[in-house]
Amino acid sequence: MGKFQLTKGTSAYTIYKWAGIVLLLLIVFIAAFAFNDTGKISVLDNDYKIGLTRITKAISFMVAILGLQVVAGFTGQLSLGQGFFFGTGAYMSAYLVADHQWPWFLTLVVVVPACFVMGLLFGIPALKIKGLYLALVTLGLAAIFPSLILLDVLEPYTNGAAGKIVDSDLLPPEWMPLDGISTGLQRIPLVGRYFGDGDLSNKQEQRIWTFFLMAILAAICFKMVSNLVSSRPGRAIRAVRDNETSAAVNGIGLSYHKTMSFGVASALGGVGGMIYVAELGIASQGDFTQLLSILFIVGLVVGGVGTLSGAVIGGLVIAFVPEWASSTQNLPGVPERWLDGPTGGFILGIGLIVLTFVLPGGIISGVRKLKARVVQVLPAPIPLPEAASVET
Amino acid sequence: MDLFLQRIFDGLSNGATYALLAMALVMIFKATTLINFAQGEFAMFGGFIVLVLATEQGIPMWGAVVLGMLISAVLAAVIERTLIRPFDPADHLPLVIITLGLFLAINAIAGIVWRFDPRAFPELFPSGKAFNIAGATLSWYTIFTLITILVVAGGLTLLLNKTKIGLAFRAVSSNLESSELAGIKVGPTLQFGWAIAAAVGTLGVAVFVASPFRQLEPQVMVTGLIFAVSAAALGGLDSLGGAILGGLAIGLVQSIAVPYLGVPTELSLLAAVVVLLLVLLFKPSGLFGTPQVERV
Amino acid sequence: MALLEVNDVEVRFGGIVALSGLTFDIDKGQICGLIGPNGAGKTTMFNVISRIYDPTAGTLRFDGQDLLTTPPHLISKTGIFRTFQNLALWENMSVIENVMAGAHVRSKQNFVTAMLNIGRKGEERRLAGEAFAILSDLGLGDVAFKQCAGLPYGTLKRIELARCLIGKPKLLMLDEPATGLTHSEVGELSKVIEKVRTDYDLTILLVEHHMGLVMGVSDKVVVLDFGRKIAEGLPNEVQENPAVISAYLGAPA
Amino acid sequence: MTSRVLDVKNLHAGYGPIAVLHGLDFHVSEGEIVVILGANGAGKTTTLRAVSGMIERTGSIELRGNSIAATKAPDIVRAGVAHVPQGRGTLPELSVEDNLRVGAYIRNDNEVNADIDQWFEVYPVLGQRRDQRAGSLSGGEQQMLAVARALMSRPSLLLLDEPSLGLAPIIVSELFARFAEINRDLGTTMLVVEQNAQLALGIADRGYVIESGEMFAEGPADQLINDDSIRRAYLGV
Repeated sequence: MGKFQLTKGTSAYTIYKWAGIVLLLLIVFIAAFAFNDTGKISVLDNDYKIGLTRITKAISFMVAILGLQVVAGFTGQLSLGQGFFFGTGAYMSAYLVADHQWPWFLTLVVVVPACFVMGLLFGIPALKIKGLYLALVTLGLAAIFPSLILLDVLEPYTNGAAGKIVDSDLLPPEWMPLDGISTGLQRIPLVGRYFGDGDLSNKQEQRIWTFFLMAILAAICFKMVSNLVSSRPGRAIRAVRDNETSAAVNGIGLSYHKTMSFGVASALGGVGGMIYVAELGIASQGDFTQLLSILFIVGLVVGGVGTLSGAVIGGLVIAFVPEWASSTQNLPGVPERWLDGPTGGFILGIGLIVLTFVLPGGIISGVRKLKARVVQVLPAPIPLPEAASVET
Repeated sequence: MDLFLQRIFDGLSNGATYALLAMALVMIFKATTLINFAQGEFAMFGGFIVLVLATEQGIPMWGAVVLGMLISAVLAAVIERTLIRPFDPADHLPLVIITLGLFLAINAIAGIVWRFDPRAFPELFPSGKAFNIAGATLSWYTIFTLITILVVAGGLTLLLNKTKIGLAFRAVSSNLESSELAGIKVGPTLQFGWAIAAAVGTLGVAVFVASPFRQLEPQVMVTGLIFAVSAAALGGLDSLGGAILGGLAIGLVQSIAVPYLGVPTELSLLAAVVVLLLVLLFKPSGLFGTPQVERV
Repeated sequence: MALLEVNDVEVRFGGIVALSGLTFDIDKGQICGLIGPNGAGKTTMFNVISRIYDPTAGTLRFDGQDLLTTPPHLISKTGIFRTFQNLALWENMSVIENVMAGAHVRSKQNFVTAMLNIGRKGEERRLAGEAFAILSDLGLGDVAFKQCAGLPYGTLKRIELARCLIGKPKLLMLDEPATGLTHSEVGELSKVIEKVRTDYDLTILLVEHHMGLVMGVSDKVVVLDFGRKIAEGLPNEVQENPAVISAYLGAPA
Repeated sequence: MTSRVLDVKNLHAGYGPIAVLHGLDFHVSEGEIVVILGANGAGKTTTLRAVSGMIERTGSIELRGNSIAATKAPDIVRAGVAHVPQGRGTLPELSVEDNLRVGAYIRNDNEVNADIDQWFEVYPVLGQRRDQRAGSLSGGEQQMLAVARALMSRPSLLLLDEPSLGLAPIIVSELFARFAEINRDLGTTMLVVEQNAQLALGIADRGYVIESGEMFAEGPADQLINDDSIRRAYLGV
């Protein structure tokens, strides 16, 4: 039982909710200015970087994992092919921006429908292929993506093995006083020094601006999926996940809902890819192997299957854990030679196994248990229509 | 024509590896209807054990292979006991997650221990060409890989049909509940399947990298798994004979599709994925598998 | 007037005849019990009406409409809802969400409007209100916001009933609702069945092996054995029917 | 008084949240055929599954005085209880002969082949089909195979779950005659669960009638057969 009980719909709850939102915004805002240069934490002579570029990369993963939540978490279709759509989105955006000078966000007009349609198409086999088999096929799909990019016919668009470089940047508009805000933050006593020193360079301004825009884009995606989940189609896909037969008997079209959720998931994968390439400035086929798809599944499971906040945690985990693992060069008692291998994969693999045993609901389920000790949110009472007879 | 024949020979020798790995997958699928996503990594790891035994411990090559197969079997048995058995076999999701975790972890461990530089593998078979047939070269390597899969298939058949544990394994594969009611302990029986699968997979990788044109490195089976899965699905996931034919067929499709259907080399994997997709869509039980009956 | 007319229905699985020449009908407002020994074909008949199985011969008419031309996922649109023998709730959803999803065919939101939040909130409020009213009516108001997983079996059975009721069924099919219930729960169940028949203006087809329940609530009983109808009539007529007795008790060897 | 092979007291069992048995007491004595009768869903199958360790259960289950209430299924077989499950439970992909070998899995003696030959004499039709897949046999043949397989473990107690289910009446009466024979010739104690009361009581020594997971009536077979309690349990009269 929580120490504090809040009932939805009451003013106390509204305050609680808005406090949460403001806190989140504050974190995003502070992170932008604190980590615009490479922020780092040092532990035992190891430097762990938390630069803004990495956070933006994490955002791109969050959106891709959000897509996986829709198809795997909520609809129960085990897809190991999300990397395919992530890569597709990345390359499409890169091509449109680099070769046709489109603004980054305009590319979504192409990426979203294209990935959506491709997702629908890949959802069609999923109507017949189930469970493990679907996982196999989608893994195969993810595996062929890098070789597709190398195809001669696509070479003019993808630039083959060299990677598609995009040098278009997201620059803040003139009226945006990023510099002023930064200077203001630096003047705050005691904590000011954590916000760097002096004016922001162009590179820094651009990093902050990209981060803000992508965070907003991701927030929109999360809000849309959240709307979906608590609505008629969202309940329908979850019903399909939990029991197909009774879903069908209650008039829920299985084919329609499965393919649509594949479409939505793939479109989100494409959006993630666009964020990724906009931050990185290059799309290269080696980034979009089946390993990426497996990482997305890792993020999904580690964060928490079937939860939106799980996607946030999952994105952070797969963006930072491998990086930090390879930044760990000194650990007492561990030979140095061991630490300069692929320790990230090792930690993710072992972490995945350990979580499956101890916290099958992912990190988020642990967080929720802790939170439930403090705050308990009660549902808003629903008024009964006057005609209904209440039986005791 | 000569080139065509040559491609068939090459396809067969590739296919032999897929066949061995597919047999490994089938051993586990038969009993549990689970696909071990880490099967390729198990095999790669076994390959490194063989390499270490042969090059660093100076054990004769075939001795190293047999010892390596034994060690991987024991490792797999331990993994089955500790990581797989605690979960309900009917609930696939946690098990898939565990095998994906194993995939990442084993791959990383191999990378940490042995690094990613490709290593030459000692010769397993006599080198050079055996015959020239109509202008195509049939190498000893190809001949011996094919002999190997026949020997393995024969060995597995004997093991399953002539031993008590083999009988128990077939019983559990056929009807788990009735097997328990006959006094068979399901856990150790499935463990036997995992051990055999790992041993066969190790042999598969050893044979694969024993080719003079290949080397051993941690990524060697990352796409190999997909070829093997396609092979196993084509043969019918619960048929060992089907796995062999499926493996050879995938090898042939790969080596013939590339030059003759104008599929670029990079896309040979696509051929395997397309086969997998078509099989699952139109004949989910594969060519030789048992059809699954679904009841409401 | 007959609401459901089953005419000469036959179902085969491979070589096995699960149902043959089955004919019966249910009048509007009736509670019809469908009974028979194990393997008699009761659940098969259920699955035929809910269009999970296709009959190999025969016709089905519901409310004047040919059911066999209706695709399975539109069956609930015609007004037929069912419960399942072993419960088929959506375990990872809350109780009220289960019931709200039961109103799928009566609600309107689609992927686009839901994601863009166009008219979503209004529909949510309306469905939640309706669902809560039905749950309260069945005495389930307290558990409305709980997850299904972990609730007592008898409660889950009533939630499944609530999920049917929100769809405004004309025909409600109950598949062995008494399974797993204790004696006192079975007693309550018969009251609930009669109550919803009246309150929600229902016709009910009841497959059940708990004879006390069937004989207590049914207006008429149809008896199957080996896929054939062996008797039809009032509960007490059926109980005395020699064919029924020998189907159940067997003939001496 | 003959010794009790199986003694069950206050047996509770079910599936997950569903409680099916609410405290059953019954026993089977050496050499007896005992039937448990009841309508669909009364809990007959659950009773057998609880005895043979296929499901979680509580209460006291003693096999020749030793408690097996916490023993797992494979070990209960080793203790001498063979269970022929409902729907026969043969191993469809295995040959008829291999099915029998699986039945003898727990044995380490060298009389297995002799026993197999003996069953092929008892059921010549199985002998003719020794190399065919069990799944290709007819329903009646599969039931014979399932019984023979169970007896291959040389059990002291045989549990039979609705052996008549789905079989034509003529095959059923033949099958039951064979059970009586096996009981007489091999001395195998049997606990049979049946819906077909007339048939089962015809070969049984004693019977129990259960309803909704509770004991409804019990007594010697010839007494129960004329008793109205079965009809009440089955048809709710």
